[in-house]
Amino acid sequence: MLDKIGIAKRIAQEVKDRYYVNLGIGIPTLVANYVNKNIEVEFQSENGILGMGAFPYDEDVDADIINAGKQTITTLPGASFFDSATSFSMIRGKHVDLTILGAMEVSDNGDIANWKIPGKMVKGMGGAMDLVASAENIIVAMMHTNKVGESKLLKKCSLPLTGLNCVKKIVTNLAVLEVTSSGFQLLERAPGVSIETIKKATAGRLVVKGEIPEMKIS
Amino acid sequence: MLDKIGIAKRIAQEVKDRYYVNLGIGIPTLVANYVNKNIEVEFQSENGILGMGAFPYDEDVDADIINAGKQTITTLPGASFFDSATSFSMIRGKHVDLTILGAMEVSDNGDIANWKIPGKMVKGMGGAMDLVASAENIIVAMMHTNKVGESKLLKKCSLPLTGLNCVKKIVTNLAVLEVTSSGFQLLERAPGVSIETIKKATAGRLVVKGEIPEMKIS
Amino acid sequence: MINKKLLNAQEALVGIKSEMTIMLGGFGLCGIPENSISELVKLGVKNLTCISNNAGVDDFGLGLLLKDKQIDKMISSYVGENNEFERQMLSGELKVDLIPQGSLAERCRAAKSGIPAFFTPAGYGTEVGEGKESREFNGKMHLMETAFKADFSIVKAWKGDEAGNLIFKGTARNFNPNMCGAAKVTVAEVEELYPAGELDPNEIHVSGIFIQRIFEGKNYEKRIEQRTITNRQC
Amino acid sequence: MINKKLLNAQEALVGIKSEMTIMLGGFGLCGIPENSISELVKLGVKNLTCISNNAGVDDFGLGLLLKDKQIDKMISSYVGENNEFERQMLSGELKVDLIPQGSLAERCRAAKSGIPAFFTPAGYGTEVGEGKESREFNGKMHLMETAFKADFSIVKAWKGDEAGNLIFKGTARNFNPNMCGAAKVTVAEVEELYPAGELDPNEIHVSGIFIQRIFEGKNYEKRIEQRTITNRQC
Repeated sequence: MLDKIGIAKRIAQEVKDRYYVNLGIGIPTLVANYVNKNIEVEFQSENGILGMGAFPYDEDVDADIINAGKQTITTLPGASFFDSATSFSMIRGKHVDLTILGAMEVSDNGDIANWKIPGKMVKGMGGAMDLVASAENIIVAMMHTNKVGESKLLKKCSLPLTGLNCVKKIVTNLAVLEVTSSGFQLLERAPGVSIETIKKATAGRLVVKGEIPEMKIS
Repeated sequence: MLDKIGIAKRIAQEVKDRYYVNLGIGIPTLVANYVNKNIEVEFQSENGILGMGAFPYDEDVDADIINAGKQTITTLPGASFFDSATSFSMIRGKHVDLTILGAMEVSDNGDIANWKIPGKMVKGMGGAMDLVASAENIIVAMMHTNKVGESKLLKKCSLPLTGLNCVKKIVTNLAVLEVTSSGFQLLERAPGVSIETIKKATAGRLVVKGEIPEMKIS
Repeated sequence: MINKKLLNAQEALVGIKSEMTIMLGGFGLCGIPENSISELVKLGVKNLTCISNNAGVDDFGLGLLLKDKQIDKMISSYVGENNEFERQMLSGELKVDLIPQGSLAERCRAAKSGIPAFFTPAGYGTEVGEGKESREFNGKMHLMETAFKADFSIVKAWKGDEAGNLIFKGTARNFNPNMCGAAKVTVAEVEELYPAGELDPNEIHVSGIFIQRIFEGKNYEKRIEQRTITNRQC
Repeated sequence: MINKKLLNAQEALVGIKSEMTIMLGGFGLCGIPENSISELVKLGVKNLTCISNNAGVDDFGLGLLLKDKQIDKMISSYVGENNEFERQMLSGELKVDLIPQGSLAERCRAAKSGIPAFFTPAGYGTEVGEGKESREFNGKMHLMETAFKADFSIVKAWKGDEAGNLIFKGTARNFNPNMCGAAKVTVAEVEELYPAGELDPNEIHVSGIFIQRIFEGKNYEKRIEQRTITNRQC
């Protein structure tokens, strides 16, 4: 079973050479720390920066340079700043290659719900609806089950949707799954996790074909 | 009767304090030379400049700084450069206060034709259709009649239109006219031109009410 | 050159009245028009509709207007981190219209650009699409979104000149350029105001034509929401 | 940083084939990708559809491609000043689609921005509106215009860096930024190419994400169409 760092490390393997990547708040933000240093990758944040670097040293903190999580950050060589409309031109125009974001629920046809729980304070969707509606490649980072042990991988989302048929891959504390026309296809198991455990924790259609390898995480 | 310089001088009087103005090719370009020096005006050219100045001195000519007529120009303090989409945001968004352009024909309901003569080489509309479709205030600068003496102020345009119901005022070699719901209302006569002459040269509905003063041109 | 220079927020916000719709730039507390927000508090205008990506925090940014119950309706993409906001929303005092962030930005730009409507895939098949026209392009469903209409737009820039030209710094740019020219009157407050001619025409982010009033702001606090740092490894 | 640097136009235009649709930046002869146009002549690709505001003059700019009959169709707003163009058009060899300049620019931006369609008043009630959907907004009629689809976009900038970031000079900016990212592949040629990190992130006009290939061009001629000057009064 993976912890959040483990999920981030596994997702980092999905970040390929020459990818522009948008990272959501939470686990996705951690992914940047584990991407292969030998490939060329640039991180975009939808508030208006491309070429985002690490957090600044204490004395370099600049209130005017933040990411979409409102965290102070730095720029790397080749970075650029731009306005919000241009930022979403990058996203809506499919110039961002990979979006990694969290979710409350994912359905086995790729629907995602991650912005609203009826009856609770709604904070808003931010850029999530634009991201999921446009990105070619969307990976969801989340726990396989919620705090009371219910599956977050469903036949149909119960919460208000963020987007339709958009999630391509899911990396949870238990498994890596791909969304196919037959449902969630199990690709990898987390270290020490059995197929049986994954089956129990998955409410949507689960496809288990052939040998399912264990994830390799450094 | 006015020459082209005279038309430009008369139109210059229509340029008011704090106006952003777009000048078309031909007579309109000349207008800039005669605007009251004591008012604040900025000229926009749709290829991407605001705050256009005079032609450069010979040694200052820069191939990268031209107006929409492809003439080399200079910038004034407060100038800015921008891309074509932004330029037409200024125009379409009604941020440009006054558009002055030439025409082949104008109809008495304000339609304008200035881009195409069937059977002849068509050069294209450039930015004219965007300008006439959006500007709040459009003044046409043209000769009252064409080369064979036919009126260019018509009941209905015979040439393909550039825009509908958009012309507000017309300054010709013979007169200043306003487009009203009753047709071309005669506002001023060119020096030495009789109302009769204007009537003969105007094919569209002409409204002559009260005393028609002669233009005052310095 | 058309001079837009005014002395301060008080002069620049003349004409703002209760019931108006106001756009305000900024992302979180980054790049918000601090001087103008303080002035709006002073003016005490009420029943405002505010178009702004976020709603500030309890004691800063638009949170100051919320505290004084000056806002009737927020049009935003994300409104977390504000207890007073939550209280007013749950009690029904405050109306909230949540819009995907990209659609919010584009609807501002559309207003500025004279484009009454455009199509975007964001929000199709979700609550956001309810009651909106949808349409297929290239095999994919899109929603029709319309340009905003606002009375005032209030933005914050880094450098500006008397002609109204603006230059932004870092991610304090965000929604500010898109809101310039998107309302009947655009007010820009800047950290540094220069005479016309001091800024390079090539380096200007927003041309002065989109700005009606400009002033140099004072005492920028620039509060940081998440101060995240890297520790030096000796 | 994702490095986009290539050595020259030959490397940068790999993959361009006959029958393709190509966008080219520039207004008149100002800000046109001179090196790439020369390379297109060398490549001898035929039956191209070119989206470009103008069509060059007889012996420069896109005129060079017209002379060699490499272009089947031009999508432009203004095509004067070119005798060979006129001959080919009147003889029916060349198809021409004339589009209002603002709609041309916005249709490029729409392609870049993932907006399949938008509404504009330009051209309503004229030939341009024939066969197009029209619709009233705010009491005024508008046409629906759609995003362009192109295989390659070729632009020219002043300064660039290896990450593909671009800065333009003067009115040589024009359509170039709007065409970046508006095709499957965007090629940028620049007068000065710098290592990543040399350009100020605040001063970049087009972010590298919209550019797939960049190279430093040579021997820019920058021909002037109308050399207008003011005489010094001694």
